[in-house]
Amino acid sequence: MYSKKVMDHFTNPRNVGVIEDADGVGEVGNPVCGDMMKITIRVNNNTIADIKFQTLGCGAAIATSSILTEMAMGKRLDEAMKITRDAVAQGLDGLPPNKMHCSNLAADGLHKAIEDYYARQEKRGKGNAKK
Amino acid sequence: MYSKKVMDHFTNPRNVGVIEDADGVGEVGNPVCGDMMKITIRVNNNTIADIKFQTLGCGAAIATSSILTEMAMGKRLDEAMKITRDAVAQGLDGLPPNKMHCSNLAADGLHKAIEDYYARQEKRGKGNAKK
Amino acid sequence: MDDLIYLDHAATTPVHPLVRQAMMLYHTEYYGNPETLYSAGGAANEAVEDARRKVAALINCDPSEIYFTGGGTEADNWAVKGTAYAREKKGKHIVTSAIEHHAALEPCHFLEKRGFDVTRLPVDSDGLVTPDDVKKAIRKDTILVSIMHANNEVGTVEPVEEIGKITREAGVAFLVDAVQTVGNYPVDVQTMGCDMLALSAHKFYGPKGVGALYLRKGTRLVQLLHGGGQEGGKRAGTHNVHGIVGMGRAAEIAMEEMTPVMEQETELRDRLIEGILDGIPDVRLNGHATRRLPNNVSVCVEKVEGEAMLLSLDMKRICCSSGSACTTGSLEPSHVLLALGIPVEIAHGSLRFSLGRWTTEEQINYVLEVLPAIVQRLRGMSPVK
Amino acid sequence: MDDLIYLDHAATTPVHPLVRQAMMLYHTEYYGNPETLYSAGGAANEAVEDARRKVAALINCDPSEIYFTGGGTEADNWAVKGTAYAREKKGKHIVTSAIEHHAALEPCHFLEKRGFDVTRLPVDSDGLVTPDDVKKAIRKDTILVSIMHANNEVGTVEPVEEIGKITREAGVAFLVDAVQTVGNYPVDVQTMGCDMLALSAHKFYGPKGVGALYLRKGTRLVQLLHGGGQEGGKRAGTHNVHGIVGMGRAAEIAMEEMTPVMEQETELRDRLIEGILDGIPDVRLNGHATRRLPNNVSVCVEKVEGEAMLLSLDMKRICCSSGSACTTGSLEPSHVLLALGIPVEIAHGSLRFSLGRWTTEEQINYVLEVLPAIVQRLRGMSPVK
Ligand SMILES: Cc1ncc(COP(=O)(O)O)c(C=O)c1O
Ligand SMILES: Cc1ncc(COP(=O)(O)O)c(C=O)c1O
Repeated sequence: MYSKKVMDHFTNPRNVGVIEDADGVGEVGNPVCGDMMKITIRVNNNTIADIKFQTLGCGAAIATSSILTEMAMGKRLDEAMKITRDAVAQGLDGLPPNKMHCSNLAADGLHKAIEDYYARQEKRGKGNAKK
Repeated sequence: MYSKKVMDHFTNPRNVGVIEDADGVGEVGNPVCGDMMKITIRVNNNTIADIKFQTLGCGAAIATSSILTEMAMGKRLDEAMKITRDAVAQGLDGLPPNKMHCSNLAADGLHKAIEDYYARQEKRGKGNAKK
Repeated sequence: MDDLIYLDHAATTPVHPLVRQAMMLYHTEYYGNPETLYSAGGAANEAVEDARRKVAALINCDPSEIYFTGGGTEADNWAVKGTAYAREKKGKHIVTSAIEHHAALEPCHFLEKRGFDVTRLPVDSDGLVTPDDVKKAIRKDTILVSIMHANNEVGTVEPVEEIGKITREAGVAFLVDAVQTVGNYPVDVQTMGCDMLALSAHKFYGPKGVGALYLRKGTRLVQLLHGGGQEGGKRAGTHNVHGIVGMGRAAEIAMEEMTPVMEQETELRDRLIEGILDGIPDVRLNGHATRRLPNNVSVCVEKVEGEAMLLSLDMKRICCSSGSACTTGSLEPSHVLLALGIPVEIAHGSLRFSLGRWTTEEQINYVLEVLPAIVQRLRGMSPVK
Repeated sequence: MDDLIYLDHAATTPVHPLVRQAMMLYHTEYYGNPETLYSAGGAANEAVEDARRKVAALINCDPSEIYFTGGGTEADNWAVKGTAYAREKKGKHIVTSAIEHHAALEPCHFLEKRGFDVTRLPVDSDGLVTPDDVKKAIRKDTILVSIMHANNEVGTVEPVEEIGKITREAGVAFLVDAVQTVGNYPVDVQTMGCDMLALSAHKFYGPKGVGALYLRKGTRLVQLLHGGGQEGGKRAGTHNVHGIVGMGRAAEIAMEEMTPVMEQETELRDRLIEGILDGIPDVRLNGHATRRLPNNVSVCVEKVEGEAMLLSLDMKRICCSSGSACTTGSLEPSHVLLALGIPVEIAHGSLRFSLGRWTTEEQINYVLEVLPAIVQRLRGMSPVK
């Protein structure tokens, strides 16, 4: 039912873990809906220098998280914001129709992490302004 | 679906035909209902000395007609009148449930032939009485 | 049964050896449930989808429009009742013909007892439905027209293409019971313009107990079998994997070989018809002379009862069937024969020979050899001369 | 698939080689239609009746009370809808439980939308229906009680005998969905006091696509499949002869070997349960500890998603199943797990191993060897600690 690529990413997920003192953190889902994901990013020069994920979820959720980190790694933030649900699914050579929500989750997690980064920057900026 | 005995009587029906100048004739059924039977009997000393049948009908109708003639042959008329639908079916080692009406027909035909004989006797008796 | 002369293919066909071979592994090797996730189920799932593509190809539709069922009867019941429930708000009127198979007629009867209104169109003496009758019968509250592709008893092929045009114009769902034709005679749901089409594997050398409903994309239908989410949530029940595989293989073989098989059947059919009509007095052909299934020979032999002929033929190792009341234990002969206007007393003497892909000229010659004597013997025993 | 560790027998079983052998001839030799008169059909007919006797013996009823269907789903649908239509003049209330299989629940849902009233009884945390709840739920207008014999997900065996006493006293029809038990666990329709009982061949080493409904003599039921006069006019459709033959043979084998198979399964089941509970932290057993199917091991592994475990097990050639939402693509995990009061987030991590007659100790040991590492790996990837 899953493509080879999905199974590869499920079996050998890339970039599992948490970046300590990350520049941005995105958490999506919750245990009640069965899927939960935490994305942490390190940003350098508006570029994703490092990215890690943790996922509680089905095979597709794990595989989409994994490939998402690959796709985002090294991308400029504005480009990374454009990674869509469909792009993630395509990166895995497709997903079964009833699993499309999982790829949604991964993209959402990344976008949240980037937004978190921007929010922190803004705060820091404001902090600076006050000084 | 049919017993061996039914198939035997269907394949080699006994006493097929018409007795010329019969003492009693019984006709039952009609072509519209699919089964038709004609029984002719010769009576000697209140006993069925000869009996023949003609049947248009299914395998069961032919077999019941045939065995009926065997069962009736040589019987006293009052005994022959007692040949029932069940007796005919039993004589054939049973009939499928939906074929029981066929054995009914055969017994009816015989009874009609005997009644016909009695009716003729009565007529003749009356005729004699008139003389 | 090698010496058997099997001429009852309209009732059921033997399973093609290649079909049997294709099914073999699905009992003991690929037995997984196709709905499961793991790879053992995957093989079964792929096999089901492969079969779906083959069946779809045979009737010229998209694989997603094929729903597997437990046979032709289920497909017919589902289509009739499912349409009724899906559209009852629009209306409760159904148009069908007097010569449909019971599998399509009886669901209408069931609905009739529950407040639906059913028009049963008459047929002409050849067994043809008149398209104009369909047009006239359609009312504002008509929701379904159900007409068979070819009749199973008398073999007449109905003008479903013309009827399809009428139903499309009227916006009424159109069900074609093609159980007799699929795999034996060309079926194209596009030219028919039908919304639903029922088929059954055991009529074209597939296994018994498996069939399908073609359901045109977008056609609304309430489920008949509710439960698990199989068949896109439309037909519940664990897939009959080996049966479906067999049906797929049978469809594939039919695609490849239908034309030569039909040609051969037609030739033998005409030989048998002519031989019977020439060799036995007072016999008439039932159904249309030319618009008929290539494998159907249906006759009425006057002043003989059908079952008695069947039995006699059986003793000669010839299998065929009859619409005589006495074959079913009912009082009336087949509703189809009566709808053609055949008098009851003659309908009792009906015989149907339905040929198949392995029917030979020798077999037909043998039937022509023994049948006249059988008829003669039975007529000789009859009080009706 | 020889190296496969198949632990999903509750979903479907492989066909027993002896069953396969018994069916062999019915595709190509005795292919006749059992409803036909001639002797070729006779062999098929005898085979069907022989199978009917064997199935009847397995559940202790008269052969005339067995009606063959296209599977368990059809049997359930027929029983529920057929009873509703047969008794709707008496009332429109149905009592069932919250943990029935969809094949029995969904027909109730269908009826609900059509004016019937359905009470879904809760179960306790072990999955048991309380007979007293049934008693209290029965009203003047109750026409049907539908309770399964054993639950397919958590394995709990319901007190159907006590419920049968209640329904008899109340004069309400009682349907038992025994699809999981027949052939695997003793079933006696007399002690159950049920009026209908649904079974399915592919759950006890018979073929897919064939099942049966037991219908106690005198129980009124409207047809689900209308058409030809098969099955005493109660279930139309050409008989799935080979499937029915296979089901009969499977019933016969079950009769003979059920006791030792159950004993072996129970032992391995308990070994597996203990091994999992001992070897993996934060795991709970679902269903009743002792009143459970001899082959059912259902657990919830906290903080892991079920499908991810299935996939990982599949890569180790172990087949099992899960009630996780993600196995079906739905949003909610299995209605059964939720009805037992298991929190949603825990229900997502359910796993069901269902053992079979050929399950070995080595296989169980292997599962116990690989499962803890799988759980550990997945937990290691989770943001929830
Ligand atoms: C025209 C027609 N429709 C429906 C059916 C029913 O199909 P099945 O026997 O597969 O249920 C048949 C054959 O029996 C048929 O000939
Ligand atoms: C309890 C129960 N009822 C009904 C069914 C449906 O049976 P089938 O798959 O044969 O239609 C199943 C199995 O799928 C089941 O486990």
